[in-house]
Amino acid sequence: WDEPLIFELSKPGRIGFSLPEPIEDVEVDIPEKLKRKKLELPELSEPEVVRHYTRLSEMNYGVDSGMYPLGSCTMKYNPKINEEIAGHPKVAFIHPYQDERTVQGALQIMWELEQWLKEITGMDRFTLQPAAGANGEFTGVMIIRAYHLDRGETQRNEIIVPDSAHGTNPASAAMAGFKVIEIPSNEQGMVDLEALENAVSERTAGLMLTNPNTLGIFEEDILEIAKIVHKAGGLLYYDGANLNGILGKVRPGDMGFDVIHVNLHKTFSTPHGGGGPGAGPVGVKDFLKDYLPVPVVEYDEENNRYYLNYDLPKSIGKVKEFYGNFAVLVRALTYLKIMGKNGLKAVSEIAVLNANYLTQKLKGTRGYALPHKELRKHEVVFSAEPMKKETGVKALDVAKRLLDHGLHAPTIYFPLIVHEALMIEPTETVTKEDLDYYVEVLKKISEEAYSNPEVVKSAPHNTAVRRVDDVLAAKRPVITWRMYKQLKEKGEIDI
Amino acid sequence: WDEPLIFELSKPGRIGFSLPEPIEDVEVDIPEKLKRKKLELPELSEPEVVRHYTRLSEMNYGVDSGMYPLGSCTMKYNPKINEEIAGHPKVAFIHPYQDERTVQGALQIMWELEQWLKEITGMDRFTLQPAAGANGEFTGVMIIRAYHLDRGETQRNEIIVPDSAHGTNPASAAMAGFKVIEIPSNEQGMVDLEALENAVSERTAGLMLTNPNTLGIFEEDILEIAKIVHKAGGLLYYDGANLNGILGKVRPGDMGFDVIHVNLHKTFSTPHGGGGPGAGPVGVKDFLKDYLPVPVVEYDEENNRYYLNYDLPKSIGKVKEFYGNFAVLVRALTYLKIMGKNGLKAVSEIAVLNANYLTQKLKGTRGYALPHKELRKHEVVFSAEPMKKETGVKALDVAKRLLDHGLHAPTIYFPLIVHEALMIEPTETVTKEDLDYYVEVLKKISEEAYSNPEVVKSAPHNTAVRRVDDVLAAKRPVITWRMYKQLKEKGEIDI
Amino acid sequence: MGKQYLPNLAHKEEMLKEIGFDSIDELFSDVPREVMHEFNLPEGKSEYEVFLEMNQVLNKNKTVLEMPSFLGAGTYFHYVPAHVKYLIERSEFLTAYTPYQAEISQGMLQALFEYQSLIAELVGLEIVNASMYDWGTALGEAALMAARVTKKNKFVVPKHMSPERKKVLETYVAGAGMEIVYVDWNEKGQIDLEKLKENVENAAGVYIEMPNFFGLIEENIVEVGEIAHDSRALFVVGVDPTILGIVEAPGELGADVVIGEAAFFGNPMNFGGPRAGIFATRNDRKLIRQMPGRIIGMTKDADGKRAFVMTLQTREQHIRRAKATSNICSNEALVAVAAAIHLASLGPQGLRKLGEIILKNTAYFKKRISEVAELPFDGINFKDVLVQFEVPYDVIHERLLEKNIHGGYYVKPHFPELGESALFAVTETTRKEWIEKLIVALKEIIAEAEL
Amino acid sequence: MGKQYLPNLAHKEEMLKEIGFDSIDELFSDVPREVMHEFNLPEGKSEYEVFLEMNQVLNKNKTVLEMPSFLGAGTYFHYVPAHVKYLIERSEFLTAYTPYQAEISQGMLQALFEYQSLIAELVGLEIVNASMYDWGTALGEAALMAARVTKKNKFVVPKHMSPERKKVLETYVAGAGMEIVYVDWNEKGQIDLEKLKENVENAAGVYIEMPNFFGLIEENIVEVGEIAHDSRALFVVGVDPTILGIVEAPGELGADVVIGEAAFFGNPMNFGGPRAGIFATRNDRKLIRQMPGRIIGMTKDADGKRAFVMTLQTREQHIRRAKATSNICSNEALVAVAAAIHLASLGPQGLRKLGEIILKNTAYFKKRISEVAELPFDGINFKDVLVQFEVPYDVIHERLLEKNIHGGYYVKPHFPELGESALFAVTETTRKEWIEKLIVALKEIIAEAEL
Repeated sequence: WDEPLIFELSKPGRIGFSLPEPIEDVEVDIPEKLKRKKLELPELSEPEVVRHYTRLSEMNYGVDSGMYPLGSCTMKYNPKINEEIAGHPKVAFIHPYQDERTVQGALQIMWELEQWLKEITGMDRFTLQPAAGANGEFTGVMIIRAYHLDRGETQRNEIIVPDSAHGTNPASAAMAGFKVIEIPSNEQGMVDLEALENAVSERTAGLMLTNPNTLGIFEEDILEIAKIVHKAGGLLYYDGANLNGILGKVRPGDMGFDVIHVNLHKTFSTPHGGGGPGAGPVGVKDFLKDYLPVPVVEYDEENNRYYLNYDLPKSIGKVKEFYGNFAVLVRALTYLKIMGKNGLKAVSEIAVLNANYLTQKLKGTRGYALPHKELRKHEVVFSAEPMKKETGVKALDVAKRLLDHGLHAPTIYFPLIVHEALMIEPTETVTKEDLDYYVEVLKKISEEAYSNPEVVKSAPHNTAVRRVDDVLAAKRPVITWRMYKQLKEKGEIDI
Repeated sequence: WDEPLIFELSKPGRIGFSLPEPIEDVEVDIPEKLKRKKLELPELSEPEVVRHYTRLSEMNYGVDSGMYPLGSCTMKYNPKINEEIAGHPKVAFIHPYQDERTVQGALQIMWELEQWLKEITGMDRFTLQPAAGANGEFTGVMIIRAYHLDRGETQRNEIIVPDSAHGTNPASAAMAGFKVIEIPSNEQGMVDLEALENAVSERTAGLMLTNPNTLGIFEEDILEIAKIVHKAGGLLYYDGANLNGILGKVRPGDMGFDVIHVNLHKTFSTPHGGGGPGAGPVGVKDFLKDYLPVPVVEYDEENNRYYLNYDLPKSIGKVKEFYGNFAVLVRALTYLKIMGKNGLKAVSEIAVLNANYLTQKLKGTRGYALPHKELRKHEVVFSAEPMKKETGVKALDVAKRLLDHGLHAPTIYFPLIVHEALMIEPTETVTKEDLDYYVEVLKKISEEAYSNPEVVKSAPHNTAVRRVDDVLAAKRPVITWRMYKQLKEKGEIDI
Repeated sequence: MGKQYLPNLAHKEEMLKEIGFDSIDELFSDVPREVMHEFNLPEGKSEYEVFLEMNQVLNKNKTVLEMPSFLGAGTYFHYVPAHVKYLIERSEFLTAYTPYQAEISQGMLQALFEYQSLIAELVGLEIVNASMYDWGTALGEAALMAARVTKKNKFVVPKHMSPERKKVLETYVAGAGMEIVYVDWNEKGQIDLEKLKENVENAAGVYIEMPNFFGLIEENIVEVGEIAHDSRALFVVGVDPTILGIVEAPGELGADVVIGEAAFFGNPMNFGGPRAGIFATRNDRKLIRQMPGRIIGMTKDADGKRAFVMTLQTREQHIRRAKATSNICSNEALVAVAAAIHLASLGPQGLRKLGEIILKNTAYFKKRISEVAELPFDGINFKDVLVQFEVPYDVIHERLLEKNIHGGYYVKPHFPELGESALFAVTETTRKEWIEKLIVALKEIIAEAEL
Repeated sequence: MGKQYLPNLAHKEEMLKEIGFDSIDELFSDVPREVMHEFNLPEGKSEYEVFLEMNQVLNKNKTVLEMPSFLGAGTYFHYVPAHVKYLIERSEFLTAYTPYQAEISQGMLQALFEYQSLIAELVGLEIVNASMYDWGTALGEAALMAARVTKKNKFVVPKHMSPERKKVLETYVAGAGMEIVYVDWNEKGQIDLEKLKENVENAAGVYIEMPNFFGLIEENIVEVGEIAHDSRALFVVGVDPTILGIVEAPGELGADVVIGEAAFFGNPMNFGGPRAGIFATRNDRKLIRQMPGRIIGMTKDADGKRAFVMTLQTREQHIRRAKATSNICSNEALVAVAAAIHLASLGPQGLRKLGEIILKNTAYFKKRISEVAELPFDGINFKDVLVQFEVPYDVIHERLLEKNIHGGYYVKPHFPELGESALFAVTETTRKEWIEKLIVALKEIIAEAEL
């Protein structure tokens, strides 16, 4: 349905707040020139606010609504116990600057989480500070930078990334001041070793790699890759976005990675919240731990006391205020404790089983090609290139048509090396019936594409709004109500 | 959409639970004949359970979804702070038999709530035990019964109720062993004093009255009514379903009522939960307090100690296990503390304003008659009798057509004394825009009834399911999955 | 003062004017002036202030998470998975009313139909209503229904029944003038069949509980049913449904009516409420017609599609008024939905496992507690165990509380013949270290007392 | 071990067979055997056990509800109305991802558009992104953006800035090789305009905060902006948005870019995270093109109906990769939505009142605290107040803690020149009795120390 903007629901005089009175009615004068003049916020009562956002929520699709196989995003079920623990007053009502003795529980949670992550990834020390994956990547490459500078290797100003990498990898490297060197994948969908050999040099600061990579393919040559990079004096960075595919089976640390980030909101079941908050802890091998952001959490076993350690003279500094997205950390630890060793192993096994099940069931369907190796880990990338060539129906159209069946689309047009990519990651929390239905719908769309392509091209048909015009959005940006009103006044807008 | 039954989603082997291991694996043998054999519960994982009930919830309409003007139900907004406080672990995790010293907070809440209710209603003592309005009515009439028996007036076996009364009134009286005497209303929609005079006798145990009554009309002659009943030796019972219409203005106790119940889930904003849990505290005048159910909560001011008092030798006993729907009581007290004196008064003022606003706006619309007095309190009853006569469109059809506009229908066919009744109670938490829209839609339906009655008669058209066949439901009852399977096996059912 | 809940407060004058009234007072002109009241109530507070205040008051409570507790006797600390609360708090469920308008209430109707269906599978009967207030009131209604069905006036129950439930039963049947007959227990702490036979003549119904008040499995439950049926009495079984993964469905054991407490699934203890009474009967028109409470049925919509609706309403008060089968109107719908969600999550494996864990934990507890006290009854216990001490139990209770342990439920005030006894209960939530702590404490206390 | 989350665990063999695999191991045949690892992790536990365990650990925390606390310095105890949390916990919001598929994500898109719009009204600028991680990282991004826009390399900031934020800023600009210049405060605890002028040459941006680190309103903020603009530097204002009901919108005071902390609305403190950084700019194509972060725009659907969509994505990493305006991908969407819901509930009246209450409470606190300590700076304080003691503050802190009071934030380690000072903060949540308790305690402590 149509829900007006909250500004359009405003009625003068309505009150949606309740505030305590001031302690004492002291007179304080703000200088006239600094006094607030206009303040055009909407005026609504609480029932109206509640109804508005309840309705908006009903116009949104979440993991609890149905299958949500966005590749590279690991949209697994978010256990509700995570929310209950994270919503505890003992989480909500603590201030980050409280005396350590009054937040021992919070510090213990952070310390315990670090121990889990260390064993899971094979790294020696973690910072929980990064707020998201990209913030973690930035942290990681800054550590690599600090390491080389510390050793006087100021010439190491290049970071190598494969062409299948997440966009955040080159962006993070660039933000840290590195030059980004892109290397191609081989026909198997893996790092081309020759290209890597050619790319490394005394300027190489490191290689950023996702394994399993964004095609869902495990980089079989990982030990060789590590050898090449290390031999050149570079460090190996692990992008943990796809950790779900190897959880409990094999560890980045054992594959030779020196720095890694993990995404708690992907692998460890904390909810994505429509785009955040996430958390992107960064782990390092022992020789890099002095470069971690401050503070790190320490445990004084003798006195059974947890504390914050700011004394890291070589630290890169801070990448976020305070200690990370604490409430997200609480959720992840809750999940880890429930899953335990066998549970985590089962996660990757079932996630990989589901992805390969879907791959094998869909494979051979007209219009969808399966480039690269067949064996996948947690996700698979099909190409709608044949369909596009033969019928004009693009990956985008397929995605939109899926919405008509109450399903969320896969990630599309990524990784860039697959044309018309459909990147499907079912995760371990979907059912066999879900997978069967997803394949069935994709097959049906293929049939439609070849028999009645228009119905696919004009999809979606059953959603709250029809296909949304993003070209218009970019061409004539309307970013805020304030802009909207200005355009409206000038008669330049008709929505 | 269509959501299968949870049984139909079952897959053998799926697990949706996690349980701790037994403390020790002690062998215990249940006698063979008492051992459980078949157990056909559904098997689902937690994500599936969550998705199923999330979807079901989306197929339901609540106060947060839109206007819900069910007459006599007071569907006001349920503040979310109520839920937060009631969800506190200090509410959830206490056992009713805990030592008083460990539940002082709980007892204080009950005691405080009683103080509020006493002042609001003008009664001298309350029990919070009844689980709902009808449970409260039963409590009240049992107290009336105990009072008369205690005084040796065993012949008082009649309870008088007006013909406009809620069905629960006669049912509760009958359950307590009384004979129910129904008296008619006058043309103003109020108790007919003459009929009352004729009905009272030495057999009269009491009169049960709702004021404002179910027509939304304040019984102007209430003081005279009280006099008549009391003079005959009977007691006056107040059905608090409509307390919202006089809150903070006038008190049942001051009008002459001896026993009353209030509905916390109506007047005091606790949510209705799809039919419950509610709470129906019962208040009495001083001379009846020895008959209250046990225990009552007492406060020992000297020792600042709250305790449960079971020592009421004349008590009617218990009407429910333990002390009432405690978590509901917590919500109501939270609400009362926020509203306070002026807030409660504003509640009835705005509720009455809203009802009269709607009455005046709708009045005169073709097909809807407004029988009885015009001035209403918190609700109004229109009659679709003219519409039915002129077009064949019944109150039921009007109700169903409202659903097509995203609105909840009023209560229909009640009170019984109004034919084709449409009983509308907006409450104080709706907006003027809501009221205007409701009137607009009712007018539109009137137009449709006179121009295209079929569209109304076949409504609803835009809902998840079309008009539901309740005759079939009663004729060939299918009450459980177990029955459904049996019928299915016999081929006697096709749904 | 809650202005945030009153959108039209800002439009009072405008609205009055539109409908031709001068003032709010005019809207109340029908209320006799002489009884108008100036209320003596505190002024309203901000949400924050009330939040603080309620938190402070609630902090005076000590929960079972803060001290090992062995209380049972009709209320048990079970763990409710977080998703249950999460789901029933969705406002479409939480803020809805009774589903009068079926077309926009299919979610609640189906959820309640599923509740009925799940309970039906559990208890082994076809007909289940959408809930009573609790086990106690369900018992009261069952007695009244037995009287209506059999046109007899006596209801036979075990003497070993919760005092709570007894009092509710007695109040419920008082108006109908029914007689409640209490039958003694035997040396095994189970119903005495001989005494039952002596009392069953002319009974409208015979009632038995599984497990019984002492936490014991009534091993002769089938025989009890036979005795009831031999006298043409209805056989009513009250059941703690958490036992039904390991104990046979009462419907399979001869029950005509099964009642019990649904809130043991899906709902926290909440100081005793809200709860939800189970009420189920055989698929027998005579029984269905006399059944109390709301019932949801499956039917079709105008397009022939499956749909759900409240049904068999001609039994109910809003239609039958004084002749209704019960006065119940609001029930415990959301509590029932919570129970259904929990049950659906447990499934057959979970329910079996739950029963086994509790059975084993109870057996372990008996083993340990018998180190320090007597167990007067030999039998199979589930949750509750009757424990007899030599030291007065109120003394023990005090000392336990000082050690931050909450002991059992003192039964002496209700059953003096059992001496210094208390009902101690364990469930799947009881931890080994809690029991350890209790036994150590009891040993100390008893040693002290013996000095 | 979390079996409840793994529906297909029961269908492993069946599924493997269907796709022609023999075993799970075969699916991992591409992983080098030599690095496969036997994990040394605890076994999984039941939800109940973890619930108990986490509760026990969390109970070691002492919250600001359990002791009066005067901590601020960049994180404040504000009260969040209950409906905010209730709404953002709805799973359609909570469990959604970034709204890549606009057609089924209109709810989140509109909510974020409303967030952008509400912030725009607050700060007086047209362009707002859908959130950064927090104020600190927003500052880092603002500095980088200033460098991109002006092609200059120096960023001028006040020395009186939170140590936290300084460190984030320095880390963020290190890779770009930017220089951060710190400008001293004057005797009023506000930025020294003369020293600012001395440093502004060649600056990419000049940054100022409102209120500043000492809790003071920077009275010369307009002049600071003019000095910045005179040097063709971007004028960046960092704002605590809770002040904007009483202090003029930075956009009206000349700001080109406004940053700040959105989580002060709608979100609890959560030990410092999650939060959400405000990022807003003037409606200037040059600025928009260089802006970091996600932006939601209004557009039409195929039927011409209003719809929302992520827009201006060509600035972002997934398209521009190494040349993106920032690497940010996941942001703090739900935190922003919470802030929006809270703001929409406050409205203009609420925001004004909130500002006034805090202003008055702070003034009252200053009056009281000056009974026992020095206030080195004279000015208008909002929340934070710098308080100077004669007794070493760490000693005072210890003694306060013993009395169950949490004092302020010790600034000496970061600003030794300020002596034994601490930042004490109050907000609308501070109760009179807390201040009373603090003053009494401080008097006692100081008296003791003087003995």
